[in-house]
Amino acid sequence: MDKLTLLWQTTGLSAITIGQTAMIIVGGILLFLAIAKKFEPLLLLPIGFGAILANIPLAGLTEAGGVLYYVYKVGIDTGMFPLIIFMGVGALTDFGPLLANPKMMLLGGAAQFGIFATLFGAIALNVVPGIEFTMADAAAISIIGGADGPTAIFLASRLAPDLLGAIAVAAYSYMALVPIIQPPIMRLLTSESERQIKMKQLRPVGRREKIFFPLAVILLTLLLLPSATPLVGMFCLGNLMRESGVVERLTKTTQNDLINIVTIFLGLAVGSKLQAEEFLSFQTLGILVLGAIAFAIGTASGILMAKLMGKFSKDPINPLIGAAGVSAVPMAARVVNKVGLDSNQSNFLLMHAMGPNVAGVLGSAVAAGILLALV
Amino acid sequence: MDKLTLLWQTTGLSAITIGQTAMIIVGGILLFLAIAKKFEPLLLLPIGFGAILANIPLAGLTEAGGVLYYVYKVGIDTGMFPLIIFMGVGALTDFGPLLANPKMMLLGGAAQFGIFATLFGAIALNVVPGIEFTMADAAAISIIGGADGPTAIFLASRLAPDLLGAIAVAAYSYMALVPIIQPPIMRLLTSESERQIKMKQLRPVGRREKIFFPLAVILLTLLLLPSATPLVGMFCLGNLMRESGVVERLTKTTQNDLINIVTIFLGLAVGSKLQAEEFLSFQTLGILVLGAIAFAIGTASGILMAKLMGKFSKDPINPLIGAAGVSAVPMAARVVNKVGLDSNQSNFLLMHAMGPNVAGVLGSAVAAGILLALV
Amino acid sequence: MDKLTLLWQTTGLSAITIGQTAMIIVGGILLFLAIAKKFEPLLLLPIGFGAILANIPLAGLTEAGGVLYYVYKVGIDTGMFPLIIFMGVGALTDFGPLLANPKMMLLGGAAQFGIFATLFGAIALNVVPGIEFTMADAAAISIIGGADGPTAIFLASRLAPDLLGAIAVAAYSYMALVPIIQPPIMRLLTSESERQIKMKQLRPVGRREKIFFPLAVILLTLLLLPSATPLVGMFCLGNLMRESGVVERLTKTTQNDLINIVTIFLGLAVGSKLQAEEFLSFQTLGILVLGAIAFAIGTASGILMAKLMGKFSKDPINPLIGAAGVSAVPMAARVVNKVGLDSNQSNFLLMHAMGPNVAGVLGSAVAAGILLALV
Amino acid sequence: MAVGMTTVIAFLLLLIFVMSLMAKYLPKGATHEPTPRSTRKQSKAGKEPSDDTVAAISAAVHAYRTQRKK
Amino acid sequence: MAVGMTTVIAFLLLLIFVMSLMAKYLPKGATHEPTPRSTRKQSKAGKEPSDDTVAAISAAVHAYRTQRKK
Amino acid sequence: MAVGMTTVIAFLLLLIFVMSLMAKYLPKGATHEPTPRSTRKQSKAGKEPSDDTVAAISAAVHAYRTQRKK
Ligand code: NA
Ligand code: NA
Ligand code: NA
Repeated sequence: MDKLTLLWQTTGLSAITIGQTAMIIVGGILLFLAIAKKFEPLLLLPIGFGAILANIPLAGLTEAGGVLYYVYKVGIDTGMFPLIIFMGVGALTDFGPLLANPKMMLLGGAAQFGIFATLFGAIALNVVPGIEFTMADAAAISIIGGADGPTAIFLASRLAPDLLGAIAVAAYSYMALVPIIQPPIMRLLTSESERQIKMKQLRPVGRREKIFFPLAVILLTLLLLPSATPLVGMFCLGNLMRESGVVERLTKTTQNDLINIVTIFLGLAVGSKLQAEEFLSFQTLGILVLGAIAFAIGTASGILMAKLMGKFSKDPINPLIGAAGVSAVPMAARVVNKVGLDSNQSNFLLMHAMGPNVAGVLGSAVAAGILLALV
Repeated sequence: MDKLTLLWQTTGLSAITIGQTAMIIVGGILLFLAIAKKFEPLLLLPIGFGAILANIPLAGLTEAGGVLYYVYKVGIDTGMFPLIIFMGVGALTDFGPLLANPKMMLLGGAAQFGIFATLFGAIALNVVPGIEFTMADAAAISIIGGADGPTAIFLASRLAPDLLGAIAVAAYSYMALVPIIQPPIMRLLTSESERQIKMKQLRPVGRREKIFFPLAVILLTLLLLPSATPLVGMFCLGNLMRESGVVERLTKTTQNDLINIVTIFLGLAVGSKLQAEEFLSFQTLGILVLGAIAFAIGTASGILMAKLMGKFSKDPINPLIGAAGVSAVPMAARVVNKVGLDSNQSNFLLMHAMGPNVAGVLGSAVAAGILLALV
Repeated sequence: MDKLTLLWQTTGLSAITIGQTAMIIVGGILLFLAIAKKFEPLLLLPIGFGAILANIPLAGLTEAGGVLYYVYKVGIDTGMFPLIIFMGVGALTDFGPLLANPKMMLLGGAAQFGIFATLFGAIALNVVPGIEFTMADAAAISIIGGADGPTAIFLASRLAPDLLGAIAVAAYSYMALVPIIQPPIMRLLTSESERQIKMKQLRPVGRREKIFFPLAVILLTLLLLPSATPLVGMFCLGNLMRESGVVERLTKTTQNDLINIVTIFLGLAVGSKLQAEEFLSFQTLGILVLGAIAFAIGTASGILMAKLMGKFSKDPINPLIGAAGVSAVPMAARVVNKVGLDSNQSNFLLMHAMGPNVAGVLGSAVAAGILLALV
Repeated sequence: MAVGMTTVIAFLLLLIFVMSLMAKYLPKGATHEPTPRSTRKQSKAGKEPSDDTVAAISAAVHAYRTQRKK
Repeated sequence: MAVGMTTVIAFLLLLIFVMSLMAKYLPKGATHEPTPRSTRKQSKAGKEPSDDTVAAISAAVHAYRTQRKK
Repeated sequence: MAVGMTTVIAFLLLLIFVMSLMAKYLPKGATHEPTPRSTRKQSKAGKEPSDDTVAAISAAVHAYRTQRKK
């Protein structure tokens, strides 16, 4: 009898808490979104599975010596995983469309307004009982509006590790929801005739411009915003490897196996922060709400900036492309293309939207640097 | 003259011990088995080479600061290497044949009887002078009967790091010897007519069953056997990535470059435990003998269980497939196929044997969890 | 106003030193050499970019917690990165041409004379005010003459971490400059008729010889020069994987993704040592000068040894191939081929030069072991 | 030993039960299957021959031998 | 907030300025381009369709539809 | 310096000696070589096909030829 009791005490059933059960269900929901709905599966599948592993009673996978503990310590505590991913994103990014039309950079800047507006919102939320966000917390939350996963994880790991799980989940979820969140805002803020505007074809961009661009970006960043250099630096390294054309084999590995390996473990490490004690709180609800707001404001300010620029530009600008300024590459640009086609069957905005889209990646990395410097 | 003496003292010849010489020869034998005999070369080649490196006099490759020291600390002390390999194995495993005939799971369970029988045997061996196995040692040794390399290494690293070298070598050697060890036992325990039994063709298995299977396994494991969740969890993650079909690029990297990189260093790290002081003892002899016994008992109990199940089953069961329950994927299943063909030229048992075979992998991971919980 | 001052103080412009500016320019020069001149771009691109990142004011990327700090600690402080690269080089090296003509090994030895001559030179340089090289420093510098990147980085990380940046940059730069540095020396030391000498075709080499060769090398090394076993051991492991033919998938990963991943981070880590305080000194100038001398002496002694061997050999030996003994695989062999073709349009020396070339890799690894043992 | 072996078997019996439930109640999704299956095959291609292949080939060899005897 | 947003915009304006300079003063090197572009395309092959591809296909589809209506 | 250089040369001379021995006494394995060489080639293209596959394919080729002769 005594032996049976002992045996029973080694089971998870005897020790599982309601919180852990809830978080395992949350993990299951993330897996459902990843597999059945194809919402950013590359990240949400490992995150969801990590959430399940992190909430196993008695197994201690997130405690010293556990597999998730090591993965988090090595990859996120050091900041290395998001930085390596960012290098990979740099190696995958073609700045051609932006270089062909530099003004588009402004749209990638305007869309970051969502970040700074949310910063205020997060501080304001402190009036809600049960929610207590420090300035650092608020900054980490607001970066969700940047719609860039690795940037969000990097900033959260520096400023608010306790909120990292919720922030990363929110960031990737909203990035996956771009096709649902953005179109209504786009239609609300533009008229049918605006959506039909055709833009001038982009000029071809020389190889040298593409090589010098990452160098120019890192130089300006180190001179003006050194706190942004970890993110921007790794991004520019990846892009320089790509555009230089002399290290093809390194570029290929960076774009494929390296980014894949790191993605798996980054996902697991993020999932390891989805523990009941930390995730199940009003704060998480606040983060999800704030993230959605940041995202919507970013989309709107991108569109409005595009309308403003259209007023002063001699070449026509379709305001829809402003929505792509939030990053979420390449999903946001594809959504712009689709909404544009709905209004005009022969209006292909994809390449025009790629400019603001990649500018948005830089924009949010810069914004992250500013937050790191100010907080 | 003095200078020459000094020079002489920097040579390995001046310092090498008989034990080191013996271990270098052992390393050479492992390389011979790997290269000339093709015995599990992916593991035995790095293990054999690691054994040579670990026994170099004066070089201190296994001491703090040495290359083998770091590889062991990072990969095995943390348990990460066997767990990553297990994730890769999960990504390579198709549970279709098992899902088509769930009863086969029992064969993968029965074959683990070798593990628990050997547990007793190891404790009993303590009567031999010069051998002293603790309960933890005995548990780590008995897992050799599971015929699963990463599981054996993981358990040994938790329970008996000193014996890890001998245990890993025994596990991989016996896995390689499956075509030699198993057929006599199979022929002994079955009649010619039993070996000729043809089995019903397997039903096709739907995609959803394959996706839900790893999830069901991890849920049951976390509720009932949380101590098995590191191994089972990583295995299920790999299998879920594979079957979900939405993270193809992660799956491919896991099945190829990730598992390859880790295999090289896992082999070196295991080899680093083949040092003279630890390996050259009666204990190692005991481990080798016990491993062989565990293996033979596992094979036998798998076959006997298959015979028993055949008695009660409405569909015929060829008892040979029980032998595949020891794991050693896919070698054991191929041996079953071959022995079956020897008795009946038109009887292809391969797919039928794959069910017990993959069940054996789960079975030994579960057994490892039980050993971790009980010891 | 006060706020603006604060903002200004967060910029890099406010804090950048002249030294940092200079080093960023140095980084830019390395990038120029890598991209525009294609000088060893696989290494010089990440090194150059790393140099820029390492000299960003206020960002602290090389201080505890910074990305370059971690990369250096994990990869170079432990010696792991150069050793893994060396394993990859082993997996890429075909010793066939050397096995077909073992005497060529002597040329790979003679070319290491540059190393030991420079050792004296470095000690002698101490008379110059502002330069102070210890014995360990001198040994680390002299290895530049070995014309082998990973060997130089490994030795420098053991003996003179402060000089590592300058030594690695010098080693890779001179390796890239082989087509410019070597031909004048080759023409100076050989007559036109010597350069026209045709050599006998190489015999085919059996598979077993190729398998036994790395084993013979590691055995001799461990018996006689155990201090060389980290480098030689990893090299032989890579070569054995390649030649054994039984671990194809490990070999492929080692030759590609593993070596690529490590190359990126090795480059960054080396770049992180190009900090103003350490690099901008007379010592660096001394290192560059000594490296060039070591390189030239190595080339010359290889050629002279080839001439000497030609006197006593029954088969004719073209003295040009001695220049390939410095390593710098396969560049040096290609240069030999080209210079040979200049003298005789139908004289293809490439395969003949590959023998001394791969011998040079072993030669400098052995020399590194001797330096480690003696210093 | 008895405890360990019993636990293994009990656990696996439970798994068998769950698998049977899955086989019964999970919609088969026959239409969905072709795509993922083909992707999977591709990802396999280039690794060791899938067991289906081995089985198919063995069958072919057998058929060939049978024919030849006639 | 104002400071942050202003800084972002100011920084990006500067980048725009630099990009315009680059577009103006960097030699175009038209002859050099073909090789790297082709290599780059290969390295992309096997990943998601490049946006050029997507754009080209959309355009083709449109052209086809237009034609059909006639 | 003298010690170092002498050691390098001595070590390499020893290696040369061992290599000459290997060249002399190692069986060339001419008969053995084809098989491993062929495996290596195949195993490069998408890893090793099992021997069953090779056997099956040879059989198939033979069957085809036999049939054609009729
Ligand atoms: Na953004
Ligand atoms: Na097993
Ligand atoms: Na050399």
